[in-house]
Amino acid sequence: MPEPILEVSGLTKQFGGLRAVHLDLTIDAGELRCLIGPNGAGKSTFFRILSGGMRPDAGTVRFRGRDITGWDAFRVARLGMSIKFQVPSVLEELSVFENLHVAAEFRFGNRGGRRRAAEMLEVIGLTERADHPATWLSHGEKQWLEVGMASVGEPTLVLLDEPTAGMTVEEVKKTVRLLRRLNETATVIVVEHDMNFIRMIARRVTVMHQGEVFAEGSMEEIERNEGVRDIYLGKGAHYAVRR
Amino acid sequence: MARQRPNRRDFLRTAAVAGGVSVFPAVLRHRPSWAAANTVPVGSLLDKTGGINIYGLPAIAGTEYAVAEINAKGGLLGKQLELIQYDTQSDIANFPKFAKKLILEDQVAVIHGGITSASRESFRPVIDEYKQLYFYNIIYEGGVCDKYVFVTGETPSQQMGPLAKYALKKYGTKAYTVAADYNFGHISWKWWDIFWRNGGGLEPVAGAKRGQHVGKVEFIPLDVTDFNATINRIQEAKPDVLMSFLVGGAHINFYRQFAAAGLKNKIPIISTTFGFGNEHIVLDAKEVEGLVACYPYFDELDNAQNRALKAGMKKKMGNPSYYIGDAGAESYNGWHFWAKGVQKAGSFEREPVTKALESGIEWDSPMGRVKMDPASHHTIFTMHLAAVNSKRGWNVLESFPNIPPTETMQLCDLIKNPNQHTQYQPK
Amino acid sequence: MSLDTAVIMVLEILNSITILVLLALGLALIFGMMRIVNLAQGEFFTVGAFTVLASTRYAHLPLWLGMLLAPLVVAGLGIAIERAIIRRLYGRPLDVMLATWGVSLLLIGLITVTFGAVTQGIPFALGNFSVGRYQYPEYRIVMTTVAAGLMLSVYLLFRYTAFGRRARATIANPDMASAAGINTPRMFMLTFGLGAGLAGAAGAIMAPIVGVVPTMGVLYIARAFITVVVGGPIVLLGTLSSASALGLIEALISRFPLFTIATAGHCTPPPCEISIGGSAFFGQIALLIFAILLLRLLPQGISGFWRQRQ
Amino acid sequence: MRRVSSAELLSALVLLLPLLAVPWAFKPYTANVLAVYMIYGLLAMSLGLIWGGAGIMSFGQTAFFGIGAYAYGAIGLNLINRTQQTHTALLGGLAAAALLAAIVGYFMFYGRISDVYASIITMALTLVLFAFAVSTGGDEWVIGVARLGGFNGMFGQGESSQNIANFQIPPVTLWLPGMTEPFAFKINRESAAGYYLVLGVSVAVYVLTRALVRSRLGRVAVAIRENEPRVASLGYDTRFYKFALFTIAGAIAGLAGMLFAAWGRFVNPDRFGLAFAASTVVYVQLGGRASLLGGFVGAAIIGHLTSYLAEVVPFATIPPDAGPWITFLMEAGRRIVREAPLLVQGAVLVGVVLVLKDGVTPPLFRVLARHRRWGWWLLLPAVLVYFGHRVACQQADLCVF
Repeated sequence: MPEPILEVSGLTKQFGGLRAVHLDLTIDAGELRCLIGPNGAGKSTFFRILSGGMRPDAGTVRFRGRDITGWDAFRVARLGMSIKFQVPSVLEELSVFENLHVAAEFRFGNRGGRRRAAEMLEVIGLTERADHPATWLSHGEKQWLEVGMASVGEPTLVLLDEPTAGMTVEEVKKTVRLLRRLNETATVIVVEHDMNFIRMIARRVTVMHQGEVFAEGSMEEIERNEGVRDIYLGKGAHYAVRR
Repeated sequence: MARQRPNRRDFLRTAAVAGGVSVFPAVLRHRPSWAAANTVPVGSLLDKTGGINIYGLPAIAGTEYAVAEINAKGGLLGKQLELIQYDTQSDIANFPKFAKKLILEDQVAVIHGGITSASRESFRPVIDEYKQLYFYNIIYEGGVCDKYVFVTGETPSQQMGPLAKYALKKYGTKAYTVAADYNFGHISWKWWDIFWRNGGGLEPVAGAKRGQHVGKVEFIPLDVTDFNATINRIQEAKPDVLMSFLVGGAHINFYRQFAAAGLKNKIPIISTTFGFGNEHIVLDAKEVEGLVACYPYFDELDNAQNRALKAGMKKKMGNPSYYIGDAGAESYNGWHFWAKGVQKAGSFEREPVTKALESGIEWDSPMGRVKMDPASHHTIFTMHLAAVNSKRGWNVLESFPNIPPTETMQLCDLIKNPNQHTQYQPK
Repeated sequence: MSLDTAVIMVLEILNSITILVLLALGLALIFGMMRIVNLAQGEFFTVGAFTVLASTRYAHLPLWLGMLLAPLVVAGLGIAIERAIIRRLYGRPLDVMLATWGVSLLLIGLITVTFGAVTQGIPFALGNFSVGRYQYPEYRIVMTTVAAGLMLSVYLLFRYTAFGRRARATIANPDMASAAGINTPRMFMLTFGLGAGLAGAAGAIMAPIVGVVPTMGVLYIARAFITVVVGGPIVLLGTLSSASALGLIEALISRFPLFTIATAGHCTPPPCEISIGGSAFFGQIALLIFAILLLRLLPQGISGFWRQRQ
Repeated sequence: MRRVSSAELLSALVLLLPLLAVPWAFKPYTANVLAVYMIYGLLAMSLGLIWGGAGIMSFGQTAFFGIGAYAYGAIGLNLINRTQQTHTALLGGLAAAALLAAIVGYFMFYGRISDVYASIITMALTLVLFAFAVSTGGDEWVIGVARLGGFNGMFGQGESSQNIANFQIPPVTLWLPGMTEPFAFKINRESAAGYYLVLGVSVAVYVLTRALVRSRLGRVAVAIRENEPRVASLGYDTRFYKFALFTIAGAIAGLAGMLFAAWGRFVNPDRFGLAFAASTVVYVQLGGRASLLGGFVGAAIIGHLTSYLAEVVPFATIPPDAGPWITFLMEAGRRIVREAPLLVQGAVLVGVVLVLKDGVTPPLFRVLARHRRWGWWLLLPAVLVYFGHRVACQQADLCVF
């Protein structure tokens, strides 16, 4: 019986009169969970609260058995949670290698960090671009670099916000391989719009709507769910079609 | 100093510890360049730019005029003066820097200049270190007693004696004091306290009324521009007379705000600094008319030397209403004092010139008769008490010949004790 | 404290507040709307004062005309600077700060080249009135009235005119506003001009009581910034509340000594002690320290704190 | 570990050899002035470290410079006659500057005050200190025998001596075991020890700071400059890194301040003033904040320029018979030159922001790196010949030209 690694209960965030997030959620260790929902469903806000970038108005977040509600981002990260932001936020002026080095150095020190960074370069396939400033990378390459940065510190939980946005089909396939590999050692939560991608990776899917958990289940169950189709798939079908 | 080095090991340790070479051979030659040439370099350090240039520009004009005049009359000892000026930009850090440049690089025969006491004190150590002849040509708080320094500006007792006597006779015994918050203001206040309580002298003056202070003396930083609270405190204290040691551009506002509060005709002002920065020209006559000050020089003085100076300066500046002012006249006098010393000594070297000046040089300047006091290196003036008139000028009320800088003279004797490089303050 | 002293005290506080409001209003507008720090604001103030000086002394215009002219001249200058320099730097707040600082130094230099570094005065005619033992200049009351008038006009401008509506839309969301057809670069330019004009007006009004000198802006700029930063994001409310709080502190500490510390110097007359409070210097220090403490407690400023509470 | 590249070695030689030769090659005034440029350069480098390094623009770096100078002066004046050394004063000055920086840094970064707010707070800090220092002219402002002296600057009080030099802030005086006479900070006809001390400290601090920038602290700081939330999400307590870097920069500024106090043997409130704060920013901006050397380059260029302008300000008078247009033009030209230091600083600030974002040092260095062969074969020999000749001429009268 797997342990729950993340328990969210009664988590609430209001913006003015609008309730952006109001949910309960449990993630088990080792899961690869997909979080979907239409625009404005509160997924990114939820991530920002989890990772310590934003304080909730009410509710608690427990991670690895500890109450981390309202913690600073760096403390959450030290406990083993890492995040890839929705907008690529690599360190533009630093080289690709330095980006990974900074990310790894925290856990493994200078020497160890160098070794891990070099290994990660292989994994994300950017070895040849190691000395280029991150700002020279293509959009897809930046996404991989970010996934690399999020996972090089050997976290126990990785949050990925739209890791395939703007990628070609080939690139998406490579990302799937990356995620599978990442999931061998860490629990992963992915927010995505791309249904093909989700079908490729997902075991369990949670649908968010207006800040709340609307449905939860396997991909087949979700696709069969009438309500989900109404709020999301119907409207979001063009995503699937377009790709 | 290329001292005998104890041994090689010691030297290496010293050098290593000190992070460099700590001894430096005295190979650099020191030979005044004017020993052979036809010109003699002389130096001047004045603020041509920045906030202090209201005093610097008149002093520069006086300096240039005096040097040109000396050169036009054939120079000194057959040599023309080569005036080297650096603009100290109202930044005190520039004074020691350019003083070093004048001494080490230009090897000047004399340095004139310095305006604020702060600037003078910043480079007086340089003067002393290199034993350089130096003239300080401006009103200041008194007490400098330095073998290498000559002062041609007036000091507190020269101004405060006449002012205190006049105010006690004319206005009353209760005084309130406002002063600029730096050493000039603080030391002036100390002297003023003595002069005022003694009725116009360093010792109690027989038969004179004794002054007293009301309220607490107020020291005002140089950048303060709003005097509302100060003016209200003055009103609370109800003095018979207000003594002002205010200095600089920002403080000019005091007089205007004082007049705006309707106090000009209620509380008369006396000052040792007003007019010196041409305050009476900046302000409107109706704001300060009747204010009384005491200086050795006013453009209004009527004598042959002053008429010549005024005509010459107006021509040089290309301005028929040019106002020379105390600062300009004292710079002019400073250069002429030095020239007379050089002529008497027959040399540009410091020691003979100092000796010549210590013989008590005396001459008729545009200010009237002035004399160098041998023991204190300060100047004995004819002082003039004057009130601001309605035409942005002065009416001379009374003149006092032969006024000595008593406070400095009583403490400083550079003939008897030549190794002094200090500044005395009232006890 | 007798009644007349109390009245004078209140007038002194009012005077401190007035000066802070005059200094900060234009700056707050620019900072609040454009999120840029304009370090040349002090020189806009100076140019305003010099406009009055030039128009009365050299062009022999009446004083009131010079004072009306000043905001227009400075607004024009502000617009020119916005177009020439600041426009190229939007999105780079630190660079705007540096560039405007450079503009500030250039303006000081150019004014000095034109008018000289000498302090000049603008005489004025108004009289004074008596409060018990005291006499107080009427002009300071005029200043307070004008400051209140300027605040009210800015309020009306933003509340009731088309310009105000567009400006508020631009503050709220520049992208949305430009999508809705508002010419946002033009709004920024006009706002900058307006903020500059307000500084020019302040300089013109204060010119008669302070000496007019090229470096006069430098004396005030720090206080203006502190007022704006403490005030926070809501322009008028923030400026008024922070000017009131800071002006009160400044006037009170300037007047009343709090306590003394004995030291080992040689003083005339003895004893040697440092009196904390009771001078203009401690008034300014108290203002700055109070501002820093307040910012530590309310990083968003006073009005930001109120906005959060709502 | 990276090896020192050929271009780096070349620039080090081209810079250091002349600097080492200066006291032998020129009159002492040159060494005096260069020492000040290096002191200002150290200050500018400390600003470059936090501005270029972590993106924190501190307007008030001069506050730490001034505090270092004042603390050194106060302790030195009190102890020099008793202990004949200034070791305590040096440690005290450094500690005071670092402590102030630590307090301000803690306050700002742990209070989440950043960007322009941090700039304004540091500016307010230096202005508070300026207002404070200016107002301490009274007799009551005294620490032991050290009078704060207000606008005049710090001096000592006492009855013991008739010589002003004894009331002045003492020069750096080091007396270590094994030395027969103390090391004294002097730059005059007899000794250039002070110059070599400043040079040595500058080089040492530069080397250490360079190592710091390449350490974890430096790397994380740069990362913070690029994207602070991202760095926090990697597990770094960004507040601490900013705090640490700010404190170190404050200590370096304090060190520069102590050297300044020892150089001029005085310190006054102008060191806290807005004008000095402005010129520090101008140094970094002109020299380039991406390079640690930038501060030194900027300080030397601006220092030399203002000094040059102060010296060549045309003191010449306008001939009275000149026509009105000639008079007008001459007068205008004279006034513009007179205000040139201010105009130059303003123009540099605006110009660099708009046109030359990286300052002058990185492009210079790029040129040198690209043409390093020319550097080795032409520039270096030229420098050697020129300075060799200067030394021979100055020391032994062997002047060829």
